[in-house]
Amino acid sequence: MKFFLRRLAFYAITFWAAVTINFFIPRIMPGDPVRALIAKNQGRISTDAEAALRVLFGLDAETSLWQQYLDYWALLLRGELGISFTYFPTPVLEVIQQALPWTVGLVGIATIISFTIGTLIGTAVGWRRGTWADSLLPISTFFSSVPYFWLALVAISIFSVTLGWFPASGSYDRSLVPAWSWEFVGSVIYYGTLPAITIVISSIAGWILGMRNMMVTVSSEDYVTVAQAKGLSERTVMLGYAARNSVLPQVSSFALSLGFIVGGTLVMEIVFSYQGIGYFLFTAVAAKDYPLMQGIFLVITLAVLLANIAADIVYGVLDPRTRQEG
Amino acid sequence: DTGGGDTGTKVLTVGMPNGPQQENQNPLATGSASLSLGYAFAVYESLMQVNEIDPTEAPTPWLAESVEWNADSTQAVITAREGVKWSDGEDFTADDIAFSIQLRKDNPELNIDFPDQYGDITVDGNQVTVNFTTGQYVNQVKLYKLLIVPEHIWADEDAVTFANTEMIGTGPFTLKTFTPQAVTLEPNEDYWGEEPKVAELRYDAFNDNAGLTTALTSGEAQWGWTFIPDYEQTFIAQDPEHYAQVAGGGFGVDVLYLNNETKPFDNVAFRQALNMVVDRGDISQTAGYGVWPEITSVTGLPQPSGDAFISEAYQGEELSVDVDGAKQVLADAGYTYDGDKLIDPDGEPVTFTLTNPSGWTDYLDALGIIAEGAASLGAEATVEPIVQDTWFNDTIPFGNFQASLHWTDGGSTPWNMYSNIMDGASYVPLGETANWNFGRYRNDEVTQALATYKAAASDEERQAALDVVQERFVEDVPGIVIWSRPAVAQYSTANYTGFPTAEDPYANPQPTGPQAALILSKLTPTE
Amino acid sequence: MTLTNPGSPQQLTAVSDPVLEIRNLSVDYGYDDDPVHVLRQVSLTLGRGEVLGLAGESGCGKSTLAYAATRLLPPPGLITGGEVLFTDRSGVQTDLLRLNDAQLRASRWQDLAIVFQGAMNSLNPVFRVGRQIADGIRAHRPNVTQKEALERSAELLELVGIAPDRLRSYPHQLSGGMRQRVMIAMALALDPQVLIMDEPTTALDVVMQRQIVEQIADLRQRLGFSVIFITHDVSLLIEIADRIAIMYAGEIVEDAAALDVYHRPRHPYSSALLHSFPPLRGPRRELIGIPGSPPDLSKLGGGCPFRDRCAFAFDACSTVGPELVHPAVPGDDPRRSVACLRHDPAAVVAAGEVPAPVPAELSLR
Amino acid sequence: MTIDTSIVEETNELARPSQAPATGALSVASRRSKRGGPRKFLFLRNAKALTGLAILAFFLLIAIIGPWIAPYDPSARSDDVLQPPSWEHWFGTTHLGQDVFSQILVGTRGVIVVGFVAGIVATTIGVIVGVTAGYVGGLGDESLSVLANVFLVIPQLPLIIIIAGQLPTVGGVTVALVIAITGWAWGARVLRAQTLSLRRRDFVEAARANGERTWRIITAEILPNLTAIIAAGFVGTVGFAVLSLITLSFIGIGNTGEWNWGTVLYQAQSQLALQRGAWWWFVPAGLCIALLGMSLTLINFGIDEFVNPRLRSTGLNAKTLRKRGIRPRIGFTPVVREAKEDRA
Amino acid sequence: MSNEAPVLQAVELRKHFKLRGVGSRDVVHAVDDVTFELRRGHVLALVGESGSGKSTIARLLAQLMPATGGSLLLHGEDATARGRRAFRRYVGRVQMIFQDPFGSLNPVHTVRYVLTRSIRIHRGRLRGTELDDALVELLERVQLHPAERYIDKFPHELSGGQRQRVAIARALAADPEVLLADEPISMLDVSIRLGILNLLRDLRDRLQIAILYITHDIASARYFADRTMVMYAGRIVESGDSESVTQDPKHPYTQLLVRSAPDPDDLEARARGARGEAPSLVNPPSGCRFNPRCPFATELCRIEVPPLLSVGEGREAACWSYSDRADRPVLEVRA
Ligand SMILES: Nc1ncnc2c1ncn2[C@@H]1O[C@H](COP(=O)(O)OP(=O)(O)OP(=O)(O)O)[C@@H](O)[C@H]1O
Ligand SMILES: Nc1ncnc2c1ncn2[C@@H]1O[C@H](COP(=O)(O)OP(=O)(O)OP(=O)(O)O)[C@@H](O)[C@H]1O
Ligand SMILES: [Mg+2]
Ligand SMILES: [Mg+2]
Ligand code: NI
Repeated sequence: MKFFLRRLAFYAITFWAAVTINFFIPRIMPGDPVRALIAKNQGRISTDAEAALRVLFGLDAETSLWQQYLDYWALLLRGELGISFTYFPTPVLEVIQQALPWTVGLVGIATIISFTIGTLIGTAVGWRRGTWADSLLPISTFFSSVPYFWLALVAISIFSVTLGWFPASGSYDRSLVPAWSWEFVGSVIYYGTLPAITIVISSIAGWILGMRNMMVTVSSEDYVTVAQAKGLSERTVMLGYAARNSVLPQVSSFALSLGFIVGGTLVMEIVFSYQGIGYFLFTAVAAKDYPLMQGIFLVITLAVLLANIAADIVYGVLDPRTRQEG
Repeated sequence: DTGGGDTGTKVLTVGMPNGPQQENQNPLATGSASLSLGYAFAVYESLMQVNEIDPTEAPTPWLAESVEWNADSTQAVITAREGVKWSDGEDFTADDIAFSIQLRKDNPELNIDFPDQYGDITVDGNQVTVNFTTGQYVNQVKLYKLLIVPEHIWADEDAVTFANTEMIGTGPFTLKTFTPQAVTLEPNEDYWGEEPKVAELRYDAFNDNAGLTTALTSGEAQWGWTFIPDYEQTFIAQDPEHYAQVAGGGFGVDVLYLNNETKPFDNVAFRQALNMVVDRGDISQTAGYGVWPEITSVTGLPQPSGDAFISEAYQGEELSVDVDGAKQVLADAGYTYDGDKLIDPDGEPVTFTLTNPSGWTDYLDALGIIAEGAASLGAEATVEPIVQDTWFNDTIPFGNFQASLHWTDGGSTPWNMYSNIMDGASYVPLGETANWNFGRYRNDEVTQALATYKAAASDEERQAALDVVQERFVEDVPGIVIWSRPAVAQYSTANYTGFPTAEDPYANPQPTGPQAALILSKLTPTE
Repeated sequence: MTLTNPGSPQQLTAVSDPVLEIRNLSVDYGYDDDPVHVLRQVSLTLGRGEVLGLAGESGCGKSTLAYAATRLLPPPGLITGGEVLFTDRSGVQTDLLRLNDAQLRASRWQDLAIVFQGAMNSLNPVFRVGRQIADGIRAHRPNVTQKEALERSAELLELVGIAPDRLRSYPHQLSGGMRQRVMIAMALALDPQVLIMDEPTTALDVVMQRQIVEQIADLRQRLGFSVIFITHDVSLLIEIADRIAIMYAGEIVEDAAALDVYHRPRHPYSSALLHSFPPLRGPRRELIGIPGSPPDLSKLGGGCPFRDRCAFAFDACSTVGPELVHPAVPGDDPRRSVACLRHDPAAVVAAGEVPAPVPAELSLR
Repeated sequence: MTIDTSIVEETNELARPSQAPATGALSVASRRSKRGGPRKFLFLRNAKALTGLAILAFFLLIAIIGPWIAPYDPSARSDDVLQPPSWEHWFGTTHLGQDVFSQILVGTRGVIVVGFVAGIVATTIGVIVGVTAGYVGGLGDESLSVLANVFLVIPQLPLIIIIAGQLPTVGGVTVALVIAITGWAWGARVLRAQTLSLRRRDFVEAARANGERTWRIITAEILPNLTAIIAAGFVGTVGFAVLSLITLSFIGIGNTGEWNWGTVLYQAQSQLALQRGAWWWFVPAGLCIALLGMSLTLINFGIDEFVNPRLRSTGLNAKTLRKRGIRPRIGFTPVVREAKEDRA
Repeated sequence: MSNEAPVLQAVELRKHFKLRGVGSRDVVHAVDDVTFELRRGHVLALVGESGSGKSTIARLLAQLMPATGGSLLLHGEDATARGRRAFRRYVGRVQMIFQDPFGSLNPVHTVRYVLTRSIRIHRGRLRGTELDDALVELLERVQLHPAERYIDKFPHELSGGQRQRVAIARALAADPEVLLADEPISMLDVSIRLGILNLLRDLRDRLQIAILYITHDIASARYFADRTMVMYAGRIVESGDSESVTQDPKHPYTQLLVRSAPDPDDLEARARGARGEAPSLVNPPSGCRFNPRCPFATELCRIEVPPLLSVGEGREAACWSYSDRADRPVLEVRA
């Protein structure tokens, strides 16, 4: 119980810190959403519009930073995140609501696939080290070392443009209207395949490596040798003993890596014209759309925190030692 | 291969590189999906159609039968078209026009075109009288382009935040479905004009130019606008029979602002000399891939839109690269050489930096070519890409630069261009926030002439003022215009034809503007 | 229920029927072309029902011998030669080193179980101990249900004096002594004929060690398995083992009945080892220990590996490698053997060196 | 507190290898010593680490001499516009006729500088925070760990983008600092766990019992034992920084005026190199990054194996093992009866 | 035995460890009310099972951790060091040797570094030959000769015994009056152990150092120590001269301990049927802490903590059976 309270306190602190960082960074740095908007339209919005836009975005009033901070918290506690500049007058929450499922869906699934396959391969490679399987490592490292966007662009150029196997952009066939129909779901899967594959390819190496190293370490634990000495089947020893224990650190790094993953999805969404939260964050940064930027960052942080909580729980289930004190 | 009068069966897809959208179709709020993707212009219409390519052409009446201006352009009388219905069946009236303009007057947030300039707005039968607090000769077109919304829907809404998911308009299309990635429109059955022949219109959102380019080149999108490097190879060559890229007209140009108050550009001779060695053809071809047309007239006016405004004295006078001539100018002004190095009359070597935001590749490439020109004079120019925010907030308004590329407002006359570059009315000292005239050019004659142009009651008076401005522009070189920046669009005629072409430039070819209604009405299906 | 009084020749004969014979076992560490030869042609026989003690200083290869015999050496261990013959109750002999994986797996735990040094590390921390005992049973008796296996596990725990409700405990919830006992219970699950125990009590304090040792003696009495008991603690070995093999630098240097080793050591190393721990009772004697340190196994030349530390070394020791022979002390138990040139004049002569007599310290009666 | 329990296991994991250099290396070292190599260079015997170091050294060299050996000025235009690789232009040219090969050569420095500056700064912060937290314990530890964990949980790339997107000037070093500021936490956490386990080790207690000052215990007793982990953290951060820099450059945040591989890719992408078939403009920079990344990973493999002897490869490569009929496995020691030449 | 004044005295020393966790009021009673003294040229052995608090006592004496209660007297004066200088002065007189010679030497430093540091700390800035001489002298003192062979070696290049000698040399560099040896031989090989014990004995005799020898091997206590003190669960249960404590233990726990130790010379007299485990120190049993395992325990043992009672010349045992209380338990004389 105490353990959970401590964790909870930690999450609360992290949340507060994230909100605060999130609030101050854009404000202590230069940048102006109106000018950014004008820049984006290079000549197509007349400069006369500047004043109007300032009023529109509510940037005409002067309030102290501290007051803004308090207002921001007040807004947050009411569950509001303000109104986006770029998508004025859409509330930030709505933008996020619309974008989040796509990111979570695609990236979540890709990550889980990557984690699962990577962990399985890592298990096999770690178990059979000193064989040909070891040569998988440099190959997978190569793919994890190339920048993701590079991999994705090359993949698009080969599989979409040249071979035409997959669509080059979008998250579903644009002629369809989202609905729970086979057609639409199929289209979502079809459009998501290439992005998912590229994500898996570029992130799998980490899981393979981590798992492989843990397997090697755990395999030399006495209890694995004891399991062999007991004459258990190879499968039982490999999965039940070695992999079962090796996977524990993977679980905690899985949660921590979510931050990375969400960061990575941003690039994916840009490259594949995928509708998702990363792209909106990117747009928001470029457009100095503070409310949107903060809202998204907050949601991402929150998601990572939740994932960490989940990982804590999973870890607790997997490892009886954490439950020690009850 | 133009089809007859039948309605087509295929979807016409417009592509935009603005990313996924939010369901917000407010045609008045910057940032709404309908403005961002442009389908507001297929659903809502403007008062008059203006052909930006030929500003001399009289505007075509659209929702207004006519717009009459008084002599000093402070009052416009708009006559509403009869027999137009909103797509929900209600009649369109002059009240709607007055309401729509009043909305802008009442909500400064939405008043992008005439901030603080509206006077009284009154309705009399089918006529609306709009008064302005200042003369609007150069802004007439802005009034023509205002989108009109139905009073019976909007009266009860907060126009600023109204999401307008139903979209009741007068235009040729009505909203069918909205998804963040794509918006589909279908023809408006009760359209007042000729019923559009496009079976379905779809606006697709792509996350960036690369995505849109891929879509345009593959034919997935058939109409749109994005800067395609080497468009002839990358785009047109993919389907030369149907693919086309056309440029509209207008008066928008990109200009290299020279800081007239600091070295080396405080010396008019050096400004002139640099102007003589800038290879605009190379810039247009290399940095702009020929998308941005070369400026040839010494007056800096883009052609053909500017043809009618070039003063007598400069008719036919063309810019050309003349290194020797430039060196002569410099020599006459007391510049000397130390080896290859140009030394100014004060005895210092001439060096300067060319500044623009990093990431603005075409500008930076152009700066590179300008730097080469400077080098041919013996002046050492370095290109310095900086952060966009800095450029916006610090560099440009305060004049913290020696030379920097910037655009000018388009407008419907050359006034905006010249005013943006050299209007003494916009002059503020270095270190204070300038709104235009970033180069700090000051000449009372020019300031006066520009003011005269705006307020003049006759064309002759205006041309006379313009002559003065042009002369100073040519002689003093307050800035160096590098290319014009017309509205450009790519389209494919595989499914529908009738887009503006180079031969028949009847409208700005882009889908995102009030002209969309006009273009859509002209499209016919192939086969 | 006392320990059998070990060490008398009569008893040795009674257990002479071998259950495990290790012959010329050689083990290298390292797969490259420069391995360490950790065991060099080691032979050892374990009689049925016998407790064989294996002693020697740290790093001399005791564990290596035990694990090699069961093929449980971790990489880069490599068995480069020898045989490990196991004779089951019906007298059938198999060479464990020639079995394929499936056969070996089937034979493990049934014929030969092993208790590792550290009990904490030998139990999988994430499974309940009951499950860990049961899965060994079920791996070999496929038609035993999980429930039956758990019942059997409960029995086993009772056997080693732990309440059966501990089945549901995780290893970290047990004390060190309990874990070690769980390990022993687990090893006994399939009624193995040979139990190898690698320093089963080193981590425990004396009282707990005493309890465990008693337990083992008691169980052996009841179940009749043979034990190879590895420890540094010679005094402990003398107490519980029937026979003791002393190892030094990858070789067995002396192999004799426990009390023979204690009272009548024949190898200078055994003798020194027995004189380097202080007695708890009896006269306080001055102890000298063994000077020097054990040789580096990767740099062994020919000759006797103990020669540098040996008080009785003579010329031949640096050239002739001693083999296990019957000690040159008349009247010794015929089964005992020793690898010392003092006891093997024949080999010395054969190598062209001058033999030396057996000193008085090594010929006690 | 700390993020604990979820890490308890990890801490143990980390604690274990720490013993390795102390005791585990013993057998190895004594074995190896006859070949003359002192323990310090053991790390270099690792083939992976050696390969990685060689590649890294190559890039370092290029970073230093790149601008001098570049055949062209990377920004200079020429008339060979968008040419495929040829003898004049090994990696072809750009839309302005610039030499891609020169751009890559000149751009190496930017990448390396950012990587190393970020690595050094992040490692320094990580060492200070991690070691202090681990050694001091108590409230100081709690707050420092919370700080590190906050930075760990907050998504990094978005944070970098947000910060970098707001900075007034984004030179390479600024980017490096931003990356360092957001990226030190992982190293700090690992170091803290490690310090915690070192702190309980006898030699630290012994130094204390001998009257050593605290700063001396930290710098002379604890830090040297963390070298491998610090090095691993450093190498990891360098890799992360390089990838971040490239990604930032690619999405147009950061200074595109400074040549580095990211700006080369940015240019290539904004000029639609791939669509125009100009693969030579796009591919080399990507491969260089991959190669550099791989070299860093290989070095880290080496460090890992150094720190945790269990990860050390079992000797020869797979092929030779197969030839000898050895299949290294847990629980089934291979039996190889070869000609017993040297036994007798 | 001489009657010199004690060098270092522990008076009612007590150490309770707070359990981890905010707000937890549970403590580990690691050491309770321990009183003893160390004398010049004498060895005091501290024996007891694992976890009984032996190391804690050593650390308390070395002032590596603050005591919860009680006091430390050095030559009869309060020795509690406040501040760095006092601590340095203290460690110059009281030095500690750790159990694990593999762990107590930093693998990254050479012997020279280790010893130089110690000399610098305790003897000031020696330089050049002076320093070299001091180093050689130290190594000779622990019988590592020739010194040159060892001086530049790293710990991993030394055997366990050699390392422990270096650790001892480091302690000797301070010329201490008291040496706290916390299981100095338990991690060493049987054959090396004796060397270290003999070395310590030699130091005791030559330098007249007072030594606290901690071990769980009661036989080595008999061999090496003048006096032996037995601990059980944080308390001293018996003390006396080594020979009598090992040969004629008075406290039931000492008896169990002695009988449990393997002894090939006396195979018959082994303890039988010992059961139970050391008690939890968080909630130690009330009364005599050994009472749950003691076959003779009575109600009295369960309620009142037995004081140390004199049971012979210079001998004490904390067992009620040696009191003259009426309800005292009766120890059966062993067969
Ligand atoms: N992986 C390895 N590589 C090289 N040498 C090894 C390896 N593992 C063990 N050795 C060496 O093999 C020898 C025998 O080790 P082994 O563990 O069998 O000794 P032991 O007698 O059981 O020692 P202890 O009493 O300490 O358990 C030692 O010298 C050791 O250094
Ligand atoms: N830092 C600490 N925090 C909490 N409890 C501790 C701490 N150090 C020791 N203890 C506890 O105090 C008790 C005594 O420990 P100590 O190390 O003194 O025993 P010991 O007699 O030296 O044992 P061993 O023979 O195993 O070395 C043990 O129960 C131990 O768990
Ligand atoms: Mg062993
Ligand atoms: Mg201790
Ligand atoms: Ni050999």
